[in-house]
Order: sequence, then structure tokens, then C-alpha cells
Amino acid sequence: MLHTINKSPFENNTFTTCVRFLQPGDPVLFIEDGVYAVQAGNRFGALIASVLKKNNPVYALKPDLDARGISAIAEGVKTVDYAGFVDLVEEHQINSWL
Amino acid sequence: MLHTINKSPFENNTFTTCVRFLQPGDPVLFIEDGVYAVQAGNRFGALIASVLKKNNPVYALKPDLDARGISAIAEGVKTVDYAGFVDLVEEHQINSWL
Amino acid sequence: MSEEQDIKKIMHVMRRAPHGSIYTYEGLEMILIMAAYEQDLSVAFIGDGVYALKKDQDTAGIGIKGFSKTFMALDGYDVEKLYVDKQSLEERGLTEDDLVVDVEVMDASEIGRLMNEQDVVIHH
Amino acid sequence: MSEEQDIKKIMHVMRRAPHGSIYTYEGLEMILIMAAYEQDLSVAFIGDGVYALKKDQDTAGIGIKGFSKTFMALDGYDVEKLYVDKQSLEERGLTEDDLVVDVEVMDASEIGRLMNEQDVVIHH
Amino acid sequence: MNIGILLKEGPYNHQAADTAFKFAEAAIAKGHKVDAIFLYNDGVINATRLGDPPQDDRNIAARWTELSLKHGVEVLACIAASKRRGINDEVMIEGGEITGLGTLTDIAIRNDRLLTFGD
Amino acid sequence: MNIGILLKEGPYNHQAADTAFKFAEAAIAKGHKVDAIFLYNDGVINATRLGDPPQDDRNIAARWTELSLKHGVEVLACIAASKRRGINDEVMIEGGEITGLGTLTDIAIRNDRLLTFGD
Repeated sequence: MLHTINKSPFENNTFTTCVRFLQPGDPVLFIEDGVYAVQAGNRFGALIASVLKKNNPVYALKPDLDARGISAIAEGVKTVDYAGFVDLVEEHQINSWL
Repeated sequence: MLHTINKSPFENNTFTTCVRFLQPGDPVLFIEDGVYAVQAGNRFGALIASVLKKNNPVYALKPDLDARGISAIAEGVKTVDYAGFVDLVEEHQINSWL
Repeated sequence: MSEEQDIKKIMHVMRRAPHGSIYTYEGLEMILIMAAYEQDLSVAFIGDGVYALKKDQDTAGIGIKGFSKTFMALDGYDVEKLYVDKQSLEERGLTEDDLVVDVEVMDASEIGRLMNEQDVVIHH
Repeated sequence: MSEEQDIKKIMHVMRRAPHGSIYTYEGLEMILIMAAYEQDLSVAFIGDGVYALKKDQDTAGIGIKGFSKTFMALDGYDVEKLYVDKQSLEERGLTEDDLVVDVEVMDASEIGRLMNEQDVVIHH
Repeated sequence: MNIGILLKEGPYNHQAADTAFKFAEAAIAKGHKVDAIFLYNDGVINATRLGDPPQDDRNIAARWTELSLKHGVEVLACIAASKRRGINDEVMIEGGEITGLGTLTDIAIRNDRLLTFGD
Repeated sequence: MNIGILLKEGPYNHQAADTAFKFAEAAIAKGHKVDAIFLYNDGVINATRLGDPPQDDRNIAARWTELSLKHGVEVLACIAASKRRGINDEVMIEGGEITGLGTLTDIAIRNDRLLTFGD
């Protein structure tokens, strides 16, 4: 199941809540303001790393990263465009955390 | 200056952010979902106590507490109704944290 | 057989406190309609969503119609799978006794496993 | 004398990330109009609000008009008091060099003191 | 005391419109003057007269009309924000009006307080 | 793959409407069927044809009309949510329609995926 997160983790607990419910192997995709979570060097790096370590692939929507001027992202995080988002939805059922 | 906070501190950082900017003596009023901050025995009790200790009076809007079924509130927190909210606004300039 | 295949597992996830926004209330309206379609419905209460079930809500003072009692009606609509996240409840200083309906209090990992089996998950 | 008394101290507080919601953008539209009224305006960037000033925002891919460069125009409208909360910036791994305009980076207590002097504070 | 109110969210979806109304009502009851309610962001959606809430729910649009007609509160929707969201004179509530952000500036200047309600 | 979309926020105020559109566009480009976009909560405000955004901005209402007319996507606004917020047939965009939550249930049942976009 693909989990999408659209909130900045600095202001809102959606990401930390979602992580508690995440099953091993399930991918996480950050979209909209959610993409701030994967900016390199911020304090969510450890949480991102722990998610990756549990075999949960982590993605961020590239157009949303670009819109926010984020070029350096945490190690192991992959980017997708809207077409890649569609591919992930084709591969997985979806759980959009709002 | 009266600071109002309308967000639940469990999901959103408004309260903790506001506290960093609070000047000694300034009152804080919790309204809407913000009132969950003052429920007795939750983990924001220590932060509420530290605010009170810096001589910042803490209020919660009674109709919002009632609407959420909150009867036991943290020690030192006073309740006001909408008329009391108006009185606080009469005494202070207002800073509505959204 | 083919009829059974048509039954979808749909989970509604309540995540917001009541009254500050309409999401929980309109979410409940959605659940009540979906209940008539004989799908496999469940409702999970996570984070501030657990507050929706708090007893003794009296909304007269804020001038908004209360709806916590509507959760009690879910049983009559055969919506019986109500899951509450244990940690969310405990963090908020609440226990099962504080809630208006009987629920299953579960660990996040357990609710996460059930989520994973769903065809549709809708957050409110 | 009475004219001077009519000048109000108005602080706009930017608290949201850009693009995910319109608050910062419509807040900026408000500031640009208010700037014509010769009041004592200031703008504080707190929490995710500091992201609004991030360099190199390219919104073409999301199909929304960017506005970070509009902050550069504030100077031309005599809106020169731009305060950025130090902790908000640091927590987000940003420095002054990452921002599109010159700002005063300040401690929260200092911005809090300035807030306290305002006649009007509007959060966006 | 003269009071201006800035309302930044639409009706029903957030409590902001309710709290703003309850506050205005209480202020008026105490003899204060509520000068204006300025609608901004999604707040402009408060200004449509096409709303038709359930019979057993409050009617938020009617509250604004009442404040305007009975208590002389100006109910003003920002034109730029309104245009984005499909609010115009065609759908405007009785007692409401479309205006610009300059009017909000005047409201901020001429009143003792400007309160904001939103999300 | 057959896709339904649930959109829970109004246009412009949140990015949800933009992301939903970009996703739908990309899905259609890949040959998937976008069956319906169901508007709920403040999402119903996407259905007004009275919006008049600045010339240099995107027109979100026009995007929904295009998806409906050109790609056969049903654009549906929940009647109860619409009534609260002043959306009705009078102001409905071309290609849009008011319907009930039962239709959303049908959409959830008949499609391979139901995506939610919101705040």
C-alpha cells in the first residue's frame, strides 16, 4: 500500500503518525508541502533513514520539490514526476494521509 | 498582548511556536480545537505550568471546552465565555495565532 | 461468488478533532450512506480523531449541532468495526470509558495491518 | 501630531509554506496593498513561513504561478522591516544565503518584543 | 471599543466563522461597536446567499445579514479573493458587499482592535 | 487501471485541486481511465463556474470542464456538502453535476483505485 503525505513535518504530525502505522515494504510518497520532510540535513533525516531501513521505499514528487527550491534531498530518497506517481498507484493500493 | 491559539497541540505546533514569542505577563487564550491543550493530565501540562510560572495568565474558552467534553482542566487555567473573551480583547491588543 | 468479489473493504480514518473543522462530521455522513451499500466497512480513530468519540460533548454554547451520539447509531447500520489507536487514546489522557461507543483499542501495527488489507482508505 | 497618531504599527506574520496553500500568497497581496497606506508595516517569517523566501523556487511543474520574487519588490514599496526567526531558519537547515531577500534574522524573544508593540498583528 | 474582524475561512468547514459570529454578538451585547467583518481567503465563501444548510443546523449566511442589517456591521468580501472562488454581486448575501484590500487597511487603521479568525 | 478521485478542498486555497488535476492528466496520458472526480467538503467549490481568476493564473474550473468534456471524466459535487457552501445547478460548471454520496460509493466500488486529495 502506497502512503502519501502532503503536510510539512515541521508544523504537523502527519508524517510521524503515518510511520507508526506503516507496514514493512510499503512505499511512502511525499507530495505538496510534505516534500519538506526529505530536504537533506534537516532533523527528519533520522526518521527517513529508519523508514528506508525497514525496506519502505521513500519517494518525493519532483515538481513539488522544484516548486519549493529543494535540490538536495536525503540519501536513499527517490524522486518521481506525476507519471511516476501514477505508476506507483498502479502497483499499489493507496492510502492518502491528509 | 492577548495571544489566541485555535489548534490542537497534538497535531500542530502552533502552541509550542507561540510560547517561544510570548512576552512575560501576556495572556494566552485557547479557543476552538486549541482547548485540548488545557485538558488535565495530558502531556502539555508541563508547558502550561511553565507559561503560568512566567506570569502569563492562561485562559480557555468555556463553550469550546464544553463542546469537546472537557471538564477537568490543568491547574491555574481560568475559563471565560465569549463575553470574557471580549473583556480580554478590551484590555489587550490581540495576536491571533492561526 | 461474483457477488462476494464485488464486496470492497473500505476503511474510513477519522483524524481530526470535532467542531474545529467539519471533516469528522461530513466523514460520518459519508459512512452512514456507504453503510447502505453492504460493503465491508470499518472506521479507525487515529490522533485527534479519537476526540470525536469523547463522552459529554455539549455543543450548545458554540452554536453548532453536536454529533458524537451519531456514532452510537453506526451499530444499527451494521458498521461494527470501530478501531481506536491505543497510543492516540493514551497520549490524550483518555481511556475506553471516556468514549460514547464500544470500540476495539488496538496497537498501531495492528491497525496498520488492517489498513493494508483495504481496497479503499479514506481519511477525514 | 494627530497625523502621526494615525500611523498604525501593523505586523504581518508569514507562518505557512508556499504553494501547499494560498495563505502566504494572498498575505503578500494584502501587504502590497497596505504598503500604499503609509502605515508602519513589518513582516515576520516564522515556522514554515521562512520557506516562502527560499531561493530557486520553480513552480512550472506544479502549474501554479510562483511568487517568491515578489518579496524582492517589497523594498520598492518601502516595506523594509523583514524579520526572520532564527530558530525556524536553523531547524529547516537554511541560512540567510538561501533567501531571496535581505532580512533581519532575530531571536524569537526579540521578534516577540516587536510583536508586542504592534497595533495590529495578522497571521497568514 | 471599536472592533474590526478579519475572517479567513469559509462557513461550516471550519469553526472560524462560528467563533467570529459569537465574538461579534458578545461584543455588541457589551455595547462595543463591531465596525466590519472583512472576508479574506476562503472566508469570502461566507458571502454567498446560495447556501442552503440542513433545517436543524445554523444558517451562517443569515447571521452575517443579521449583523449587517440589525447592528450596522459592514460585511465585506475582498474582490480578488472573491473572484478566485466564484463570489460576486450575483450571489452576494443581503447586507454584504464586495470591496478591496484598501478597505481592510482602513478598517485596521480606524478601529481599536482587529481580530483574525481562521484555520 | 480505472481510477476514482475524491477531492476535499476548494480551488486555489489549497494545492489539492492542482495535484488532483496533474495526477488525472498524467493517468490519462498513460492510457488509464479516470472515471470520476468526486467533490466533497470544501471541494465542492471547485464546481462553481463563477470563478474569475487573474489572467496570468491557471483557471481551475476550466480544467474540470476540460477533463469532463474531452476525457469523459465525471465531475460530481456532493449535494449535502454543496448545499452548505452555496453550490447548486445555477452556478455549476459545464460538465459538472450535483449528486449524492451513494454515487461516491459506486465510484469506490467500481474502480481499481480511489485517491484522495485534500488538506
